[in-house]
Order: sequence, then C-alpha cells, then structure tokens
Amino acid sequence: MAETIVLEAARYSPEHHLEPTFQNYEVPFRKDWVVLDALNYIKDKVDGSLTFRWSCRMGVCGSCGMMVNGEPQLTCATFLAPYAPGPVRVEPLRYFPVVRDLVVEITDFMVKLQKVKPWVIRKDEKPLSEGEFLQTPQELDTYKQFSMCINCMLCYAACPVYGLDPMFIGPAAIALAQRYNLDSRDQGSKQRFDILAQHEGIWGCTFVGECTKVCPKNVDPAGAIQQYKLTAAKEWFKSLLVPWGSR
Amino acid sequence: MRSNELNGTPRHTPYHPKWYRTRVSTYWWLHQWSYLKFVLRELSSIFVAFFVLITLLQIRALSQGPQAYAEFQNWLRKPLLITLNAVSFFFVLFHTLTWFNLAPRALVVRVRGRRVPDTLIAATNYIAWLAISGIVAWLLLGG
Amino acid sequence: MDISAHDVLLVGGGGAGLRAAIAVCEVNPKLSVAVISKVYPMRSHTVSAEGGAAAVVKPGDSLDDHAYDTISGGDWLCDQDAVEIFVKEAPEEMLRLEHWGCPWSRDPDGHIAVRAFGGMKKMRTWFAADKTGFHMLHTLFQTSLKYTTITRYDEWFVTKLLVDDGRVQGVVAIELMSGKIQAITAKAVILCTGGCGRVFRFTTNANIKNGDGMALAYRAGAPLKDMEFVQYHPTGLPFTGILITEAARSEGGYLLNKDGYRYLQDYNLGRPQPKPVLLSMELGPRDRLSQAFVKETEKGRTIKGPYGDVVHLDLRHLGEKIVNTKLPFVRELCLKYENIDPLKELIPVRPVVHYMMGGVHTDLNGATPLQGLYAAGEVACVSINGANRLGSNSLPELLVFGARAGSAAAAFAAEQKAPATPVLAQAMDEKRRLEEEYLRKTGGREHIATLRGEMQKDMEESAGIYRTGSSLAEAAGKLRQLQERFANVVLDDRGHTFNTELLAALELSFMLDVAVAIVQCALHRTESRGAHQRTDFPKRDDEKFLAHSLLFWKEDGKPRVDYLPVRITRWPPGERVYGERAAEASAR
Amino acid sequence: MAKKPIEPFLWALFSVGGVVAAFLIPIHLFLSDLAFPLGWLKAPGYESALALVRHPVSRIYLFVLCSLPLFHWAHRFRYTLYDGLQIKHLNELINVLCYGAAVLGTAVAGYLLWNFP
Ligand SMILES: Cc1cc2nc3c(=O)[nH]c(=O)nc-3n(C[C@H](O)[C@H](O)[C@H](O)COP(=O)(O)OP(=O)(O)OC[C@H]3O[C@@H](n4cnc5c(N)ncnc54)[C@H](O)[C@@H]3O)c2cc1C
Ligand code: SF4
Ligand code: F3S
Ligand code: FES
Repeated sequence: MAETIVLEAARYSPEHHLEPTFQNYEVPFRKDWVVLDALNYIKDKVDGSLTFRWSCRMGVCGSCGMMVNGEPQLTCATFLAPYAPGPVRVEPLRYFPVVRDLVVEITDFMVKLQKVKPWVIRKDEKPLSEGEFLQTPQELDTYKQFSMCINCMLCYAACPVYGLDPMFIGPAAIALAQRYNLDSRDQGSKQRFDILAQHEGIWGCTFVGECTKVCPKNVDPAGAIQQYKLTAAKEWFKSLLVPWGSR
Repeated sequence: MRSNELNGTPRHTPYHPKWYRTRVSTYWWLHQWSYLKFVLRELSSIFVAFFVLITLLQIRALSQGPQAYAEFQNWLRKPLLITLNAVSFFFVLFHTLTWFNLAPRALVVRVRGRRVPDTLIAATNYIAWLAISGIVAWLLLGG
Repeated sequence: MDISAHDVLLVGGGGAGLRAAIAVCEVNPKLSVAVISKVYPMRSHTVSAEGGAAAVVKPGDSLDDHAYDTISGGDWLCDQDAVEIFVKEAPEEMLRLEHWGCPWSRDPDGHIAVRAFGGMKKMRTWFAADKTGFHMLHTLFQTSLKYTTITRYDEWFVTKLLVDDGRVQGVVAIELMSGKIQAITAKAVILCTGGCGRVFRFTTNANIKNGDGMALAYRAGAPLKDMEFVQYHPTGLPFTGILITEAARSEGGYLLNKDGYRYLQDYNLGRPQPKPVLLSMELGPRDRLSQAFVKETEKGRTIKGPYGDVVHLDLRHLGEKIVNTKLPFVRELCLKYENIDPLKELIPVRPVVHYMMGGVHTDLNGATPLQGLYAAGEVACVSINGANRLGSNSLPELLVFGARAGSAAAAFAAEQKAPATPVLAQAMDEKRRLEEEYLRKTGGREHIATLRGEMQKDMEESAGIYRTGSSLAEAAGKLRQLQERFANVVLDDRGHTFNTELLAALELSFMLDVAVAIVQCALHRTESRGAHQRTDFPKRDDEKFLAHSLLFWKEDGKPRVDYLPVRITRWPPGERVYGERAAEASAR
Repeated sequence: MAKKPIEPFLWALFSVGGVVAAFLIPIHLFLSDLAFPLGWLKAPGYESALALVRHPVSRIYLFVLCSLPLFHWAHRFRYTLYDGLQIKHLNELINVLCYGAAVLGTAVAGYLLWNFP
C-alpha cells in the first residue's frame, strides 16, 4: 500500500482566476481517512487557502458534498482507500455555479424549497390542549423515507435535467413537498399542486433515476416524483369526470 | 472590454461574488455510462414506434389481399429489414426490462399498511409478462 | 458601509435559534426578525443529536420525577425554579413540534412513543428513530420558512456585538460569499450559537462548535456561568469523535483494556457478569466510566493508537442479529466512518467531549445582565443542567428556553427606539480591525492549525476529566502564551470570497477566550462536583460551592470570578450514589 | 383552475403506452418480424391471419397495440430531443411533430382496422 496519495483539487477564485484549474496535493494515505480528512490535512498543513464546506463529519449535516472522481459524494463518508493508488479528483458539485474552489452556490435550492411549502398546512389548527395528532406507524411509514433528506444536493449534481434547465425544481425539493403531502397531519396538498404540477415541476423530470442512485440517505426522490406524477394524472381524470368537484 | 482577461487575470469587483458556471456539454449523455444507458432507454421508444409502423404496413398488406400480403412477407425477409428488426428487438426488450424495474417506484402498492417490496412487484410483472407472451404466441401460432 | 436594521436578531440557526425566531413571529408578527448563521440553518449541529428529547407525557410519570432526575443528575447545581419551568413547559413545546410535523416515532395506537434514557427513572424520552435532532431541526427550519417576516442571513459570520449606552444594539458580520463586512442593527439580539466542544481535541461536536457566542457575550460584558462543567461521553470514536451511543453498552457490549480485561471491575463498578446489569460495570454513569478510563491510562493498560490512547468496545459476542436489529446505526457509523466492522473487530473508543453545561448567564427568560442581549440553547446557562446534563434534556431545553427568550426579546424590542449612530462608528472600527489584523497584515508566522492543536492538547491534558490546581495553573499560563502567539498569526488566504481561513482564525480567537474561561472557573472551584473532578479536592463542598461561578471579562486579560448561590426550591442537596450502593438504595 | 394542463393526460398516455409496449411488443416483434420471416417458426397462412385480424376483439386489440405505444414514443422522443440536443426552445415545433405523428398513426390504425375487409 502506498504511503501517500495524490489529490487533484479544483481551484477557482473569482478574484484570481478566469476559470477553474486543478492543483495536485500529496497527502498521507490512511485506511481510516475519508476524502474530507485529506482535504482538512491540506488546509491545516499545506495550503490554508483551499476552500470547502464541512461541519458534522458524520454524514448528517449535508455540507460536504463534492464530486469525487466524477461522482457526487459526501466527502465525510467516502474513504480514500477504494481510490488507491490515486490520483483522486475532487471537484465542486456539478451543475451548480462555483463560488470558490469546492464551494458551490445553492441559493437556488433554498428558494425552491420555500416555494413548495414544506410545512404542515391545516384548514384549522388543532389546539395544543387536544394533544397530539394520532399517527400510526404505518402512516408514519408512508412519508418517513422522504423526510430523511439532508439537503446535501448530491441529487441535483446527478440530475442532467437540472443541469440543462436550472428552472427545474429538482429532486430533493419535490421529495420534500411529497413528504408533507403524504403526512396524515397535512391538508395542504392542493396548495402545493400548482407549483409541483408544472413543467418545471414534476413534468420536467424524465426519470433518469440518478438522483436516487447517489442519494446517501436512501430518500428515493425519483420515486417521489413518479408517484406524484401518478397522483397528478389521477387528479386530472378525476376532475374530468367530476368537473364540479373541489378542483 | 475584457482586455485584462487576455492576460489571465479576471476583472473582479470586491464584495461582488462572481460565479463560475460550466455549460452542460451537448454530449453530456456520452460522459457517463449511466446517462448513456438512460438515453438508450429513451431511444428505445423509436423502435417501439418502428414496430408500430411495420405492424400497420402489415395490416394494410393483409387487407389488400393475398398477393400484397405475400409481397410484404418477402419484403420482411430482406437482410436490411431483418437487421433492423433484430436491433429493434433488443431495444424493445431493453424497454421491457427497464420498465418493469422502474415501475414499482412510481406505483407504490401497500398491503395492510406495509409497502410491498419493489422486487416482489417486479417479479410479479415478469411472471405476468411471460404468461401474456405465452398466450399471444399460442394464438398467433394458430392455437 | 452597508447597514441593515431589524427588530430582533438571532445569532444562530440551530434548534434554539429557529425556535426563538418563530416565537418572535408568533408573539408579534409586526416585528422584523433576522436569523444570522455561519452555516445554512439545517447544517447546524442540532442535526446530529441522535437519542431523543425528554418530556413527561405518559401516565405514571410526573413533572416532579423529571425535575428530581434532572436536579440529582446535575449534582444539585441546577437552579430549581428553572428546572420546574423546564419540565412543565417541555411537554407543551414537544407537542407543538408534533403539530408542526416532526416525525416522532409512534406506538402502534398512534400515540407518541417514548424510550428509556440514562439517568431518567421513567421512560419519557421522545425520539424520531435514531435521528431525533435531525428531524427536530428540519421540522423547525421548514416551519420557519412560512414566516415572511424572517430575513435569513445564511453563511454570515458574526464577529462582534455592538454595544452602546449599556445596551446591545446589533452585530458586525461578514458575508462569506462576498467578504463584505457590515453592521446589522437590532433592538434585541438573541445568541443561539451552540456549544464549544472544539476547544478540546476529541469531541462529538461539529466543526462549527467553537463557543463563538460565549466569547461574543463575554467580550461585550455579559458574564459567563459555570464554564468549568464540560461533559465527557465515555465512548466516542478516536480521531473523528463520532458518538457510539450508550445503547451499545446496554445491549451488552464490554469495555476491555489492552489485556482484554473488563477493567471497570477495578473501579467500584460491580463485578463482571456475562449479561448487562443496570447501574453496574459498563452501565455505570458516564462520568465514572470516563474517569476509570483515565486511571487505566495512568496504569499503562490502555491501547496506544495513532490518535491517543483507547480502550476497546467489544460487540462481537452479541452476534449479527442483535447488532443488526438493535444497533444498526452503530454498525453503520463504524463501517462508514471508521472502516471497522463491529461484528468482527473491536471498536476503539475513548472519552470525548460532548456537551457544555456552562455558558452565557441568563435569567429564566433568557435575558443576560447586559440589556438587549438574550441567549438560549447550549450557548446559554439558565441553569437546568447544573454540574452534569442528563442525556435527552438538551433538545427540549432548546425549545423551552428558545421560545421564552424569543417572547421576552420581542416584548423588549417593541419598546425600544432604533439604534443610535455611535454603533455605526464601532462597526467601522471593527471592519478596520478585521482588515488590519488579518487580511492586510504583513509579517506574522503562526499558523492557525498549530495554535489550535496546542490549545486542544493543553485543554485535554489539564482541564479534561480530572483536573488539579497545578495542571490548571499551568494551562492558564500556556493559554496566555497561545494568546500572545495568536497576535502573530498569518493567513495563507487573503481573498474576499468565501474565506474560510479567516473564519478559522476568528473562531480560534473565540475558542482561546472560552478556554481561558473554562480554566479560570475550574481553577477557582476547589471541590469536585459532577463533571468537574479535582484530584486535589475530591469531595463536593456544599458549604462553599453550592453556587454558580460567574466570570467577568476584564481588559487586562485577568478575568474576575464571582459566585451566585444556587436557587433551591423543593429538593435539598442529597448524595448521588452508583454501583452496588445504588442497588441497595433502591432496594430500601 | 383557469386552464387545464394537458401534461398529466399526456403522461398517462405515455405510461399506459409504456405498459402495453413492455408487455406485448417483444413477443409480437419476435414472432411477426423475426421468427416468421426467418422461418424459425411456421407463420400463419393468409387465410388464418385474415380470420384472426377480422375478429372485432382482435381489431380493438391491434388498435390499442398501435396507438398507445405511439403516444409512449411521442412523449419520450420529445424529451430526448429537448435534453439530448438541448433544443427546448423549439418546444412547440417538437410537440407538433411528435404528437402530430402519434395522432396521425392512431388515425391510420383506426382507418385500417375499421375498414378491414
Ligand atoms: C453527537 C451529539 C448527540 C447529541 N444527542 C443529544 C440527544 O440525544 N438529546 C439531547 O437532548 N441532546 C443531545 N445533544 C446535545 C444537543 O444536540 C445540543 O446541545 C443542541 O443541539 C445545541 O443546539 P443549539 O441550537 O444551541 O446550537 P446549534 O444547533 O449548535 O446551532 C448553533 C448555531 O449558531 C450558529 N453560529 C455559531 N457561531 C456563529 C457566529 N459566530 N456567527 C453566526 N452564526 C453562528 C451556527 O451557524 C448554528 O446555526 C447531542 C449533541 C451531540 C454533539
Ligand atoms: S434527496 Fe438525497 S441526495 Fe438529494 S438532497 Fe436529499 S439527501 Fe441529498
Ligand atoms: S435524476 Fe433527474 S430526471 Fe428525475 S428521476 Fe431524478 S430528478
Ligand atoms: S460534514 Fe456533515 S455531511 Fe459531511
């Protein structure tokens, strides 16, 4: 086993570069190191200007997503070992504008997230004095998977449709909308319908399915979107049959 | 205007972020095997349409009488047609496989509150597919 | 210089910050609220809490039981009026979160499920599988999106509180994306910046937990309280500090030293049995287990690893079935983040810093003695955690005191006039300071990582699980040197755009202040209580120290320590007993 | 709702067409376009083929077999053109071509089968 491994890190600073370049760093190679450890080694010992986001180092905060050898990965959950003998290429998440080095701009997602109204919508609030909403484990199970999203943006970096059309609401935001639609406590699916059922919503998705494949938390956004298409189609036929119905 | 960009230094206004955007290549679907597979899956629809075309021609030939029907059968034997149809067959099979594997994700089936595993649904699909194919073959081969 | 103005300003977008922000909106929808956070809110460290959140809901449980568990667990250093408020309001707050959509785990009949937790006599810990903090944080964040009066400053870093006329009137913050330094004024500021685990070398805490808020308040003139109480968790993974939950031991895991010997039997923690026995051996209390580890190390019976000494947690005898059904997350963490399979390999573990009991001194409404400044969450010390926090009390604390601080700040802000101009001059000064000391500095040769490493090492060696007067005095000296060397720090990165190295430098300067605070408080408390264990003063001393330490900032760098009596309402100080004596006590 | 979007309807056609194509086309294609022409299996003679197709149930079956998969194709091909060639701006033209072809094919199928001798 080699003692060191080479990391090819993307570098870009709008103050100094016209476009990203790669810089090679040789780092120690250890069995228990993840890619993020190598990046931190560089930042601490070699080059303090290498820029990337991270926080929890346990795969739950969602900040450390990057492209590792062309695949979107959480760098705190991706060991160096399988990439030996290297080099390992580390780039910012694909399809997002690059702010600096390995940092991308995700405001776009934050805006879309708010648009799909990811909160419980009720016709009338239930007073606290009436206690909790009852929800059986089965009812919990219908949306639980979609509530596991850590907003890491790997799915966006995997979805070519998002790359081609930045207006596309995208996998995670739709999955989160669906998370609330399927929650037995929520009554807001109608309010979310018009946002989701437009071309930039579910219909833009061509079921490439890569979003689900790269998702580190098994959220299955691809499933969420297709399921929602089915719901939308059912609604369409229902409204055809009962045009005076609620919608 | 961008004179200073020629020597490699960007124009940058302090405190104004400037992002670098990469344009998605026209050949994006060639860059990754999974993307290519996706595009091939989508293109299988062309062969689906091609099959429909042949079938419509065949029905027309049939309705025009024995002569036309025989000519049509001969035409189908042409190497070009055989090749096309062979390719077509593989794509159509590819469509079937991907369709069955993906369908359970869109159509969640619950039995007594529990989600039926995707593999079980896919397996059911495959079995149904074999059965249907058997019936069709039996009918076409003259019962 | 750009300025923006709001009514109430939250520093921190974790559980406490978001709860407080929503509280402000609900109390007074006319107020303009700002949430400043150095990471996107949903990245805040609340996200990594696993176990659960305690609140009394089930029949057979009572508020008094919860209060007593909390107070005795805190070794009688909790303010009992605060604890009473806490246990009373926790169920309501947790319910509110349920109404907002938090996916709590359920009983088959659809009611909230609860689980047992260390130090809690009754089952009262609500949980959302093993991702409780994650679900709470995302529920709060997503719910906060519906309030249009909240303005978010995501990825902005607060460097200073603006104080004029004895009142906090805003902050100076850096926008990471652009490097812009600007003033954000407000009529009330609530600090919700979380803990400071990164002051130590091995910690379960995320990279962002640097005690920023403690240092900000302290420098602005608000006192810090009980800073000597730092909680260690006995089983963290070395190097990463990832937490291996207590459940691994309650399922029957063994702790072994380098000879494969269950060393806990040497420390008055009972005799080894093949099956786990409550309150004995591996199921002894967190602090005692951590202390035994130190003693083992002194005897040279721990295992030397690349990241310091470790002992082994042995789950191999539990078998695949138990590990996969009861401890799947433990296995996943070991496999994914440490490249170890607990079915076949021993897990190296060591005590790691987990939680900060102390923090910014506040009253029951989160108000600090400094007008206009509030604090809630781990950064604050109300105090309900006393000398030792019980597991699963922190998450409900965020909600209860976040909401209280939010309401109080809203009421305060509604009566204040807009901030005065002198604060803008201060903001200009701060901007100049940041540029001169970091971005445009010439010379300097100290590197951040080096200084940080030395600080963490010093803290671990002298202010760790066991402390003595001499080790603390030595640490105080070393920290003073480190602060001097810090003046000489140099950055590789002088850019404006997303300068994380500048952030790391500022965080280090905050951490150094916090480290000094911890050491000073520990030095002055000549007794042993809860998480604060002095080998030179091994006994609890209620006569002198049934009191909170208060630490005041002084310009000359020699902080002043003061004491504030603990507020006792109904539970006079008693004794904490463990091991065989605990069994005897409960038999009686 | 002011305007009824047609998207869900088109998607439903695509899906049903996809199901029909997945279940039925492989065996038809294999038999009629490969096995029979190549003589691997004995093709039904003119008379029996005529009799088979003449049956009303067969005619409906064949209509479905031709029409729905065409809409399946139209949907997929449209998106492949959008994304594969990055020509979404030609949106309307593409829609007219794809769905026009599918409608035309359906009409032809209807005409042929309705007027089948
Ligand atoms: C691994 C682990 C497991 C835990 N498990 C449990 C459990 O099971 N039960 C329990 O009750 N407790 C648990 N805890 C403790 C509990 O999670 C924390 O105490 C709590 O989440 C702290 O929340 P907070 O809102 O105070 O701070 P945080 O969530 O840490 O948020 C701090 C916020 O402040 C912001 N901030 C900080 N500094 C600045 C600055 N200078 N400028 C701008 N913004 C700033 C950050 O961006 C962040 O948004 C656990 C802790 C850990 C580490
Ligand atoms: S759906 Fe999965 S990949 Fe996408 S943001 Fe959420 S956790 Fe990340
Ligand atoms: S990859 Fe993209 S196209 Fe749909 S299935 Fe996933 S969102
Ligand atoms: S650092 Fe939090 S997910 Fe990787």
